[in-house]
Amino acid sequence: MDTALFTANNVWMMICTALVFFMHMGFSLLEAGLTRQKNTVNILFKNFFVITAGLLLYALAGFNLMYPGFEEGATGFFKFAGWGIAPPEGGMTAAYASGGYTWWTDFLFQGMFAATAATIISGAVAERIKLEAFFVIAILYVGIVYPIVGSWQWGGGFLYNWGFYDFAGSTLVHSVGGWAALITIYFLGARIGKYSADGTSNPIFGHNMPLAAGGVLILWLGWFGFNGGSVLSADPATTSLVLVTTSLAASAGGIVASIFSHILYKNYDLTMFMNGVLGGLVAITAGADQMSTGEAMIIGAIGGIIVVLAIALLEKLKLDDPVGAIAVHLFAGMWGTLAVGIFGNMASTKQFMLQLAGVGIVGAFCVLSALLLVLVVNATIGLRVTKEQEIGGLDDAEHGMSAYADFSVSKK
Amino acid sequence: MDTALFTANNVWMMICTALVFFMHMGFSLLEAGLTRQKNTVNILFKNFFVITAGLLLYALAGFNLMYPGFEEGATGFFKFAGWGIAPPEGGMTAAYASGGYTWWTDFLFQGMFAATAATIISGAVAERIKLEAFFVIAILYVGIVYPIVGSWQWGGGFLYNWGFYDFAGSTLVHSVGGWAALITIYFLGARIGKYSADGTSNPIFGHNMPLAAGGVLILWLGWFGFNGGSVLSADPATTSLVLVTTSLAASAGGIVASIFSHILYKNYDLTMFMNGVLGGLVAITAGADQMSTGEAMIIGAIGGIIVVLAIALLEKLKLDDPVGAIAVHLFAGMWGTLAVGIFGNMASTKQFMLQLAGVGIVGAFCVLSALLLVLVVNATIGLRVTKEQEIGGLDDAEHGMSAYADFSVSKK
Amino acid sequence: MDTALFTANNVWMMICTALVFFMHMGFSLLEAGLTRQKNTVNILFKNFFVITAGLLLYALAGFNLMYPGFEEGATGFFKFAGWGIAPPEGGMTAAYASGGYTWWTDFLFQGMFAATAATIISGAVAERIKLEAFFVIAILYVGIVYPIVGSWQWGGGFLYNWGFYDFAGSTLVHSVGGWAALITIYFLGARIGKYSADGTSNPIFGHNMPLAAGGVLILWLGWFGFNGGSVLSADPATTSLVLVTTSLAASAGGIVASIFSHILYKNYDLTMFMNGVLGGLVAITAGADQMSTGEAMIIGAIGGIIVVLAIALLEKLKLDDPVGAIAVHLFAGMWGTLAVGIFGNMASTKQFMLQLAGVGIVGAFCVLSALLLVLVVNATIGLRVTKEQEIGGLDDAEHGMSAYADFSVSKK
Amino acid sequence: MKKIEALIRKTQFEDVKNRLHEAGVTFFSYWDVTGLGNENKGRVYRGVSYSTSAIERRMLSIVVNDDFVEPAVQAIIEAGGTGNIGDGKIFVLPVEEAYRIRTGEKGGDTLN
Amino acid sequence: MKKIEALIRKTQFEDVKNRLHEAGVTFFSYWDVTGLGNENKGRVYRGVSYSTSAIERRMLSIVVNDDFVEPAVQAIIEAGGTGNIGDGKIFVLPVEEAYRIRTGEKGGDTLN
Amino acid sequence: MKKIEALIRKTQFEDVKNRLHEAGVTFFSYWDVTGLGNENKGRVYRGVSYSTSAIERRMLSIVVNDDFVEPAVQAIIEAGGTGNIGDGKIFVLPVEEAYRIRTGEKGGDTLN
Ligand SMILES: Nc1ncnc2c1ncn2[C@@H]1O[C@H](COP(=O)(O)OP(=O)(O)O)[C@@H](O)[C@H]1O
Ligand SMILES: Nc1ncnc2c1ncn2[C@@H]1O[C@H](COP(=O)(O)OP(=O)(O)O)[C@@H](O)[C@H]1O
Ligand SMILES: Nc1ncnc2c1ncn2[C@@H]1O[C@H](COP(=O)(O)OP(=O)(O)O)[C@@H](O)[C@H]1O
Repeated sequence: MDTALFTANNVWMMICTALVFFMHMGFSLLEAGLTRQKNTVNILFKNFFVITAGLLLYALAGFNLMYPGFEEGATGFFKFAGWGIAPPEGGMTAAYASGGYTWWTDFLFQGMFAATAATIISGAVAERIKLEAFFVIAILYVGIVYPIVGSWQWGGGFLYNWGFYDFAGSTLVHSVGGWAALITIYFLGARIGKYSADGTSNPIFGHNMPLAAGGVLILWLGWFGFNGGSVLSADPATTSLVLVTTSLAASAGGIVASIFSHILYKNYDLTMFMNGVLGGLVAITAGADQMSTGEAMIIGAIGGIIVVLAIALLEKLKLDDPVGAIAVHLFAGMWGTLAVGIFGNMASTKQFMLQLAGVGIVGAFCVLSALLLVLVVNATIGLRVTKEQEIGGLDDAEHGMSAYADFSVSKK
Repeated sequence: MDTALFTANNVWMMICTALVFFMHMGFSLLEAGLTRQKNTVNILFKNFFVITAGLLLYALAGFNLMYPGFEEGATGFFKFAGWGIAPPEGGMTAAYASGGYTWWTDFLFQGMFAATAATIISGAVAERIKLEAFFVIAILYVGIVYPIVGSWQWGGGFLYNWGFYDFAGSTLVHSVGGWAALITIYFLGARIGKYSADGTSNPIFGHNMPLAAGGVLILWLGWFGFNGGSVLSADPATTSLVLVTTSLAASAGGIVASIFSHILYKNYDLTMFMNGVLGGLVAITAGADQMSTGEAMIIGAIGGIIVVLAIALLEKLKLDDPVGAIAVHLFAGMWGTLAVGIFGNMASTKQFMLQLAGVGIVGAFCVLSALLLVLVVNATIGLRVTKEQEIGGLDDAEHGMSAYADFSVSKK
Repeated sequence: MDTALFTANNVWMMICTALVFFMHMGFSLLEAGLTRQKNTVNILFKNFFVITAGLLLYALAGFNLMYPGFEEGATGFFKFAGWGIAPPEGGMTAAYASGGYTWWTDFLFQGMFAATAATIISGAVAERIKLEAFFVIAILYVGIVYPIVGSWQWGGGFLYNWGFYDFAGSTLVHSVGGWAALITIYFLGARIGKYSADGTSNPIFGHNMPLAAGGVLILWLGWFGFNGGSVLSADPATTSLVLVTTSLAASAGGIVASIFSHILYKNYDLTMFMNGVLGGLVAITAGADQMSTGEAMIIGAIGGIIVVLAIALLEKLKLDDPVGAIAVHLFAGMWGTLAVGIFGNMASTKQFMLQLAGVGIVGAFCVLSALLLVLVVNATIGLRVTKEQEIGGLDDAEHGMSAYADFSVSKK
Repeated sequence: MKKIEALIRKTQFEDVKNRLHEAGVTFFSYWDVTGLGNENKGRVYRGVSYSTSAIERRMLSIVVNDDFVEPAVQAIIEAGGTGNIGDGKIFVLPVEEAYRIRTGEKGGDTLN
Repeated sequence: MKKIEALIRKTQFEDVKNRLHEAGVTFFSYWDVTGLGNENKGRVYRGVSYSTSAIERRMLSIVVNDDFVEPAVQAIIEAGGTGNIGDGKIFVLPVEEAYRIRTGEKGGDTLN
Repeated sequence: MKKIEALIRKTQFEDVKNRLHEAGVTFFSYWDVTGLGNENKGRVYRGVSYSTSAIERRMLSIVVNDDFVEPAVQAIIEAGGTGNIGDGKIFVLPVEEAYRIRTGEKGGDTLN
């Protein structure tokens, strides 16, 4: 391959890497905006931790756990290529990845992905988890569970060999994060005041909608890199198709979720619009390169509806997810993965069963791992802050800071 | 053309598409920041609607209305290539657009542009328009009026054949949005409290300057894609020139507007600085590829002055535009279009007359369309919320939400 | 060189330019977030001034002062290629810069860098400098001092000829800004209330942590362009390595600073985490293309520690830097420059001495220039606002505005 | 001297302020508070329906000489009322002394 | 009629509100204030250690008829106390008159 | 017992607080309010000139035993005055009872 094409491909992949990095800002703002002011510093701190520790861990072990290079047709569940990272022979040449990118780009792109899974947990457990408990869960989950699951498909493992398809990670990234979030909040319990003694739900309002809305728009932008980079080259036809399906699914998800929630609840709820956009994005992620525009819109639209319903379902089950992370990443993620068997170029009953199997196996593994992790943390460090700390706010309890210490509002 | 160049071009165009998408975040923050807190959710909701519905509409009909492919020398005002979108034969090859981009990229880049026109309206009508009325106006204007006007020039229609020049849309995007904004606020009337019974103007303060400032910086960034992508390839000489003229015009517009408004009003008004930057950007948009650096600075500087004066003029005429959208997009847009006949490579009396004709014809068509649209909406749904809703705020009235529900400010 | 490679290179460089531009948003948000609400408009205004005036000045004279083209082996300290900018013969062809970029891209990339130096000053002097005094200092420093220093290395001057190495500007950009910041705050004095009569330090809280945190994440994103673009082409191996070392240094800097400050002060201080990330970024900047991943992490980690210690040191010396700009840009910048002689491909005693010499010479020149500038400004316009203006806030005193004029917080 | 504490709808503030000015009361302080009263709104947030009796109100604190009490109260009632539940309350409290910080003088004369 | 001014911990607000409701006091206004008192916290910010006696509190303003004073005060003491320094204070002030803005009526009947 | 309500410039707050401390008054609550008074500033916003009499102020609420009234008022007048129009006001109101929430005790002893 000629240097020019290799360079153009690598430029695209580096930009996509930057965009996926930027998603961490999107997550930070979204989570901070949808939660209460007294926990804002805590949420930002967790997000800074996730991206920095996530990258370091991925350099230390994650990458070599995820891309260990299973042999052709290998059946193992686990392989480790060694600590640390060092480029292989020829890793900087067009020979490395059919000219799509260099080995360094590969590492960094994948490293930015890894941290995402932890961020999903961060949103769901917000406002009551102990900081140290979160550190441990995030480190082990991102450092071990995520790469192992990833290796089964993207590392050329057994899921890949079976023919499971997950383009950019509806299951491998979003559901993986979503399952851990679900398990953790089950053991963590709801925030004080979320459910009254008589069983009724109470709303707990986010403190800053412009932050949250900005976060969603940044996430959409970041998805250009998340899905666009998953083409693993700058191939004009595929990358541009992927951006189109991604954007149309996001649009359909948002519009449909807002209409659907308006029908159900008779108000134009901005947070449902935002969650719908994210639901559409997560849903299209598994098959972004396989769909026509019409199919992308349908998948996104159903993603939007699923998010609205899942939020209601979790509410009924008294599973308290302050930012809707589980509805968006787990439910829409599963839907998107299955949709690859229903719509698009790969649609077939066989493919659907494969997708179902993939969703099931990954789900089972994640649930078990998360269970183990959460129970151990709960038994040792403890998962949850004290009642006093929670009511007083984590910013005060864990950081001795206030997010808006100098803010005042008397007029003019 | 070789694949590598095609790929590099398409990468650039996809990035520009992403940047134009990002402008919607810029608009959202700018509009939210410059208006009152009680209408924040409403403004964000409208912006989410504009970008999502805009893209879906553009897929449904807009693109085929705008790029219908007029025959060589055709004189029609209107042509429609059919519902939905499906790539033409060879749309993904270098043959499609001289290797500049694929057909999918083309669609998405143009689709991101389309939504912009509606956002311009959104800012001007903020704080008192009925949500449903805005939906209808935005849908019809973006779905029909914008693409028809666009087809006259960028679709190879009669303006193009005459020799009218509008590089990236000072007229075709910004003025088109600006005219509709002007007509709509004329019928909508000023916000309660903006003008006293005795005819004096009162200031109505925006609620969040960092949001607004961040919005402007994001818009500037987005303009790299707006103008840079309008080259329709990554041609090094032209794209890099365009980024330089764009940035210098923005700088000159901002500096000059802030100095000029300091001379007039004796204070360093940040909002004037911000509007000046935007005025410079809008002004250079029509001729960004035709100007020297000196000319770009002059065009931007005059754009900045025009914005300051136009804001004062509209204030005098009691046309209440909360964010200065009309001053920026309509006035600076007209100036920029005319400037192509005065400065740069194309300057000539003939060109000036052509530019004038284009501005006039587009203006007339937009005014008439907007008039029709607004009058029909006014007579049916009604344009404006009730006095009570307006005073209580649209967030409460239309969304039952508050943008900062959990915010509090007691110290430490 | 073939057009395709030239185009791909130039695309990368334009994107990097856009990212460096975006850093100005990062700086704006960071500085605004870490200072008090009553000075928010003022800080945003200064940042708008810096980027707009900075670009115009760079077009007027800076570029030609920085890249005057010293003759092979020339020993001059100063050369000027003339007012204004106009592309040289062949400036738009692959011949100009070995196909890395066009002359226009060159100008704009460098222009975005130039404004950075002034922004560093802006943060340190926040909350008490006179607006006009800042204008003058920023204009002369960015228009003259920064380009002259730059010419010694990047313009092919004597430092370059000696073999001094500063990949992307730990010294040439960050320390240059940092020295001026240091000198200015020395003469400016601390903010009222920062130090009590009995010599104790008092904390002055920032007013908006989400803004500050968002600013840091944007800066990290921007650094992809700052360091990535300093490769001066899209060479896959080097650019991707640079992004990896940059990100790992940022991660290590953040994590280590937060742990270190937790050890010292027993709290998880978000602002230390953020400053640590920035310290890591500044530190790796001088040798981002010369380090292995392990070395990058070490350099970043030490950068994080240095930032925490430098903040404490300045506090002891009663040098009041509201945002930690000097700790980050000057101290971590010097460390990063020296680290090129200690770690990585170039490490050697000789190189270390060269690095030391470079740091020293640049430091001496910057200190002297800043001294001259600050003393003249102090003697003429005066550096500092009145006590009344400072207590009442610069927004009111200099702009007659409030950043959150319409904000209110009663519930629901 | 009396202190008038009026809890009004934020939306009526401009009208009340103007009517007070007409009644000769141009000096007072105000801030925003949350009120629990008879007014009640049904709402839905993210699918959770709830009803809130917590409403945003503006508190006016006006210290006046005795002969201004009646006109001030009337002004507030006239301009502050919409006829709907939740219009708010006015309370009158005794004040024993008033001082003007600028001059240090005290008594009823300081109230303007 | 009396005005009860209670300065409580924000964290006790929900409990106090509920206990007041049980005591028949459902109408009042509140806002957030900063309190200087006995409570004191040691803190570090960017390496600077400091101690603050400025604590965030919620101020409740409750105007009641005389027979409600005792139950309301007891309710607040019971629900607002944690036993730690900094629980806050309750003050009782005389009120001379009360008006309902909606109807213009005055007297103790307006207080509900 | 008396309640002192002082409306001061926010910029004088630190001085007032310190002077009150010297006068032995270390417990009080404060919040920010908007004041309409004699002070008036001319302003321009986006080219619209306007004048505002609405100024940001800080409200101090201090309940003290009778013998502390005089020193407290003097402290505020001394530290709160700049000599310019708009320095603010101090009002003294009667207080009938005070309780300490933590202990439930009442009377003047609770005021410190
Ligand atoms: N007893 C009270 N003490 C303090 N504030 C009160 C009291 N009663 C009412 N308020 C305030 O007045 C507001 C309006 O009262 P509400 O009872 O809702 O309306 P209405 O007076 O029209 O019946 C409440 O939201 C609250 O802020
Ligand atoms: N004399 C006072 N006047 C006004 N507010 C007071 C007074 N004394 C205490 N407060 C308020 O009560 C709060 C709690 O008082 P504090 O003395 O800290 O606790 P405790 O009552 O448990 O000894 C203070 O933060 C302050 O807001
Ligand atoms: N009668 C009043 N009732 C309540 N607050 C008042 C009253 N008079 C003045 N104030 C408050 O005091 C502040 C300063 O008063 P002002 O009349 O401007 O200054 P000065 O006392 O120096 O003449 C006002 O902004 C307002 O907050």
